[in-house]
Amino acid sequence: MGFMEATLSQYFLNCSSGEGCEGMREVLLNTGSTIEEGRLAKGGNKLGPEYVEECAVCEISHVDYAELGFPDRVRIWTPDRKHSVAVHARPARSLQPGQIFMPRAIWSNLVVDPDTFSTGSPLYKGSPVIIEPTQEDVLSAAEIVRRHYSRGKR
Amino acid sequence: MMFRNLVCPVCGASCDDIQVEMTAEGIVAKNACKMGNAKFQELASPHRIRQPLICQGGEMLPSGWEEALDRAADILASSSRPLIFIGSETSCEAMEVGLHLGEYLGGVVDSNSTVCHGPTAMGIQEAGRVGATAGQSKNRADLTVYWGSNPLESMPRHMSRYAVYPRGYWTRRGRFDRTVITVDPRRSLTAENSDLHIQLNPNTDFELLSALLALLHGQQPHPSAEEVTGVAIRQMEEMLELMKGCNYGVIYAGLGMASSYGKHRNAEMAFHLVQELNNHTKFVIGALRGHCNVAGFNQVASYLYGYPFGLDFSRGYPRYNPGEFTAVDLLRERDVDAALVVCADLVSHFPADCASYLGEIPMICIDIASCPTTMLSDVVLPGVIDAMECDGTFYRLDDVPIYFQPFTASPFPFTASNQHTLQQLMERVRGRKEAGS
Amino acid sequence: MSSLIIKNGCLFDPLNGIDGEVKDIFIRDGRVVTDLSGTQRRGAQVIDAAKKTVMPGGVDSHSHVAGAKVNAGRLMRPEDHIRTVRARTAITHGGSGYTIPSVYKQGYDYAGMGYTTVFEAAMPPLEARHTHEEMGATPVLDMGAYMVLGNNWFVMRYLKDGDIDRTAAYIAWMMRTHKAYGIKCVNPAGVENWGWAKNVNSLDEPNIHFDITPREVIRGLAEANELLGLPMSLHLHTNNLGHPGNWEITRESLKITAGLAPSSRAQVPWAETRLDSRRQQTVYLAHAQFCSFGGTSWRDFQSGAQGVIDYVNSAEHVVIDNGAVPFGPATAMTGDGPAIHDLYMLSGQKWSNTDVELECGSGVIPFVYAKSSPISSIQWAMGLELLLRIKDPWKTIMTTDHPNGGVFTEYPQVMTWLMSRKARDQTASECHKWAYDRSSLGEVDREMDLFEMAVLTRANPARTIGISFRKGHLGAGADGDVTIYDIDPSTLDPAHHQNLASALARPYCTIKDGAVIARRGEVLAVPEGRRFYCQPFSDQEEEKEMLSDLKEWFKYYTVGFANYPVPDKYLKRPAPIAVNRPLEALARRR
Amino acid sequence: MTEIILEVKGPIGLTVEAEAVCPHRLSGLAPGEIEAQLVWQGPAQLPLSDFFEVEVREGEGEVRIAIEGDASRIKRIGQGMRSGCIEIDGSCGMHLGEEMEGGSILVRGNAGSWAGMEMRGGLLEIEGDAGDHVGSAHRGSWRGMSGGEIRIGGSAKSQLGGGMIGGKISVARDVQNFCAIRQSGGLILVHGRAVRGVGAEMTGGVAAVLGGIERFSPGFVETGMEEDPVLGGEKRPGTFIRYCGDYAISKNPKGTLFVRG
Repeated sequence: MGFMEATLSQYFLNCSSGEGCEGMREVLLNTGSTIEEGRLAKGGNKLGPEYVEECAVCEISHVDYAELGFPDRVRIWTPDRKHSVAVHARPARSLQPGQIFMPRAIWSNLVVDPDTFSTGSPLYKGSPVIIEPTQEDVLSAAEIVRRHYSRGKR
Repeated sequence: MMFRNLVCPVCGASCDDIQVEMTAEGIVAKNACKMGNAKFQELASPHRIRQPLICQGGEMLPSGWEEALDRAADILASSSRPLIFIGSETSCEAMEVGLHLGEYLGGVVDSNSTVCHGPTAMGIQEAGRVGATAGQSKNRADLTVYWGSNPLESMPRHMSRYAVYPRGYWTRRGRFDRTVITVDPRRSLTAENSDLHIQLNPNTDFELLSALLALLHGQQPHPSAEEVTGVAIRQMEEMLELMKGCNYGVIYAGLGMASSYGKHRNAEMAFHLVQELNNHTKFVIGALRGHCNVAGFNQVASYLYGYPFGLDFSRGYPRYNPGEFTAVDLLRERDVDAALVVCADLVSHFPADCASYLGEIPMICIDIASCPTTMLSDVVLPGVIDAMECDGTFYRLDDVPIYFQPFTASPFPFTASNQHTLQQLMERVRGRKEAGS
Repeated sequence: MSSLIIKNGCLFDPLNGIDGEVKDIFIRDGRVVTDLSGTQRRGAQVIDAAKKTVMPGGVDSHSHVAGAKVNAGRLMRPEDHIRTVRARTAITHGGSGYTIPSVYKQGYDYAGMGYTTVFEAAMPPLEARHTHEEMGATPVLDMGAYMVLGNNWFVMRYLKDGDIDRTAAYIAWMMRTHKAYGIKCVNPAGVENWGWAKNVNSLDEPNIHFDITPREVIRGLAEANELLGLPMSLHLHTNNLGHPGNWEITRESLKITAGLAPSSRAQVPWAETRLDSRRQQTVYLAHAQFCSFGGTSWRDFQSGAQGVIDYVNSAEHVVIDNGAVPFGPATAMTGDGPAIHDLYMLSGQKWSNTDVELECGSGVIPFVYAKSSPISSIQWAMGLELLLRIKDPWKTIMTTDHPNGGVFTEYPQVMTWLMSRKARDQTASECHKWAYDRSSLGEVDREMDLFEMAVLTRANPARTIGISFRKGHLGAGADGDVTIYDIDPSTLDPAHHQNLASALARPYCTIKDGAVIARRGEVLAVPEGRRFYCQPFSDQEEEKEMLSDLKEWFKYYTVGFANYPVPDKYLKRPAPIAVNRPLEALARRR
Repeated sequence: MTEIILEVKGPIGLTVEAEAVCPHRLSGLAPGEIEAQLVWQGPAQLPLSDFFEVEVREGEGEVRIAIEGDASRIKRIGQGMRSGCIEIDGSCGMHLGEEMEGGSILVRGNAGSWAGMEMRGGLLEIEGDAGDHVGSAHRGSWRGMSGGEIRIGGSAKSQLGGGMIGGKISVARDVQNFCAIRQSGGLILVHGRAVRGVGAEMTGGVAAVLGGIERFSPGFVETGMEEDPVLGGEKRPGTFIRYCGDYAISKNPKGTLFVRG
């Protein structure tokens, strides 16, 4: 059972300023479908390289992107630092500072908060996360499964 | 050969005007959008799962149908509390069998609906919902509000078939007869194509809706509402005037409302707002449902057992309590011991703690293409594509049932449909249970 | 080949004029027969019904049990489901729900109570597939559904032009297409206005755009109904439903079909009855209680049943069902969207609504009829007043308009009130005093007998909707559907009303198609129910022209013409009724 | 007093539902009969002794149940409780004291969601933290807790007191979201802070948040200041602002919300 952590409300409420320590920012993660993600998923192409290019992506507001130092890739962390994922970074005009967007796919879901507030539905929209620039490679969906999810089996 | 009036098995629009031509070069699907087209191509795609797979020594190996079914039945029959998760791109007929299987085993049956518009359904349970079939907005609506939804990317034909562009009976000039408002923290493609974009702060839908309702009830909202939502009171008033002043208004709510912080309380407030607007003009609200039959599970589960999703059968009668009997919570809390996943890629679409628990328990999946979930399964049964290879029923985004017919048959000699696969599995599970008791 | 003999029971079979005679009933292969051969007798199952009451299986001619709005109610009311559950058994499924039970529970509950035939009172054409799916999933019961047509664009358009033939052609096609049983007319002309959040309030007020009045719709649909010769008459839910003072518009609405000749041309074999088992009426008024409000506001609210009762007593073309209010939780659900909006304004409860493009609409709202409420108490009195003071039982049917006035599982209680003055007085003493003060119920001494109950719950619902060719009686050829109650008519004392209510609630056994399916409420078998629907045919030329109009206007739908019909596969056990077979299609009237 | 000591045997796999663990259900039973009481684990009904060591100390009068060990995967303890008392040494699972009518429950650790749902009487005390929906109405219902008292020593999550019509809830520390949602009667007292949605859809009753609200519900209107108001029978020192709401749900709401000025 996950109990309220003292800092939790702070994530929800105070992230719009995009504050954080050097090179690392607390932001709100918005996930959603994109037409290309849809096209690839419906076409059964989830294990191919095109899917990685389209979905292992984080869109960042111009302001935050500049302050992060125009990174090629970023690593997104859950607030408790339990899970993280490296994805391609892209600046986007559609976003306000303090918000990031990732297509709904295995990369984004790795860092979505699993608490459902007793609704059954996790925070796919507005999940608090931490973002930092990274040099690490972006993994494919299959590599994510092998590295993160195969502990119990295989 | 040309097939007409086909139903697209992808998003909640459940378009029923698809034309398919099978040519020597391949499949041409007319009227379908990008996503729909991709799915129609799936019929002949190289990554289609064409035979059952069984995990042996850490590797997925091809197996015979009987062997795979036996293994799947063993897993289910020996489990104490299985989770049966039914995706929403399969038929109501398959869902019914899945529910029966869950009831028989005393397990839990859930569907995509939980993680999709589950909170919207919960909002309906708190407030009720004033809605209409999509043709009402097509023929009458002069105001369309996309709230937390981005149909241009998630439901590409929504605007042209139902809500914005069609020339309806009282909306003969199509787009020119309508005002479009988008409420979204992101300046999405849909927002760019709207007359008014209310760019609220993320996770503030509840406050914005409450403020609109307070204004509608003649009270100025608490002054903090402006800062919290990032929307000026003046802009709220402008929006409310548009809503009160239209002849027929419709809100199409997306996951931006249902999935963000506030969840079902957001939906509940939106339903209240629409109810109260009906004292001023005609107003309705509907959800933009992500999959062609995500509404179907809500309907089938409600009429068969009384609840729209997240049904627990451990006591022989259905029980319902999101947060307790819903898939994400059960997996996060490690409260099931086997999983049957039908046409849904849970490993990709659930948070990490849930996905990794699926890697620890025995899992069976039915799917048409390889994906992270098939990679972690113990048994993979090939899926049949509804509306292309078999007939059945979908419930569209507005809960209108659509009967679909195939233009080709199941490519497998061993099963005619996902319904058929589940029936065979059910028989085998029953055989084991009855032999054991 | 199975045979069943029910021996020595006291039979109440009104359509055969049998009032409590001790008689044996023989059923062979699911149908009633006059006798069995020696061999058949030897192989027959025998039920000893000595000192028991035997009636045909119950027939519910108006209930909301299947389809989009019923399910909207289920979906929106988990609080209705949590504490009322039914666990699965080796042969039955589990279920939940009190006022809006899930379909399995619903089927078992009806069967356990002695009912074998139930008709869904409102099926929107566009959502007919949904209604059929739910009926298909309902165990045991033989069912059918009435199609909602009172605000249908095509109907309103043709009727505005005065074109009854084309209206009939459209209806015939629609009934075949959607596998509907009868025609339901809900708040004629008003629900279309609800598309703009408005209503109509008088019989002669034309609605927006279509410019047609409720009077024109009622008259037109009734004429088309008789022109086609449907087994059932027009089923009417009047305008202004649920408004104080609406009894007057109800009376005026009933007058509209006076003078029309009932004509039923169903091509079916008729089981033998002593009385004429064909319907006599040209209008069947739904849930009269909700249409008989007196007063001018909730403050001076009173029963307005007198005006309706007087009219029905004087008229030969009307049958009503009452829509009784047995107190307790209910879920109001109706095709009358604006009526439910009015309830929302009154109660502030959670409220759902669905308008259906080009056709109709519906609303759903939770409701509680409390004994402490003056209005609820008057409604309780009115529901009984209507049945007790309309003299001829063949003009009345007992319902609760499930789940609007109350739940169908309260039928035994309603029957008890009808049969026992003491039971009524007892309840009147527990509820608000307006029940007797503002209705005439307190002055009524009539206590209905078992024969009359059999009229109100079997014979007359079956006759009114034209299913009496096989249901609602036990003449030779009828379906072998029988209810045996643990009631000895010779010792029945209506003053002991609690015993009576429990005997009616849990019959000794329920028999369907000659097989015992329930005993004292426990379900013993779950046969697949039949689906009754009509296949009327109209003039082929008219139909052709109608279809070209239809296709032209189909562009306003969001479902393609090809995907509009209900496919055969939704009916597991279809029982179509041909009306005007194609070769004998109607001659043009003019 | 009869004491029944239930010691949790060890780690529990699938969660257990144990409404049998309730004084009036165990009252008068011999130790063997208590051990044989059935609890649910998934669809299986298993004897209590599969999960607990049972010790009974016979006495007169009311029954006291003491639970020792980690009961955080055990649900429905004290459901429908009428009398007697339950003391839980550690934490417990969901639905603790749901629909309780009388008696008292004390949890020294944390309690899962739905504690005291639709409670009608008695005392429910949680020394640690509580989950969602404490003292609230069932899904879809607008009538939550109607009587009795809930005291939380730590923090509570969301929807605390949803649909509350009577009784009292106090929280020593913080609450998350939608505390006092749809409250129509009774008193909710939060000594710490609340995040959001306090008093949403409130039509009556009193809610007070002494530590401040991070995000105010827009439908509340200031109606005055009060010095040292008496809330829950106790004087609360300081200047408080009184609000009326929720105007989002009604034109004429009667809900009162106190926030320290």
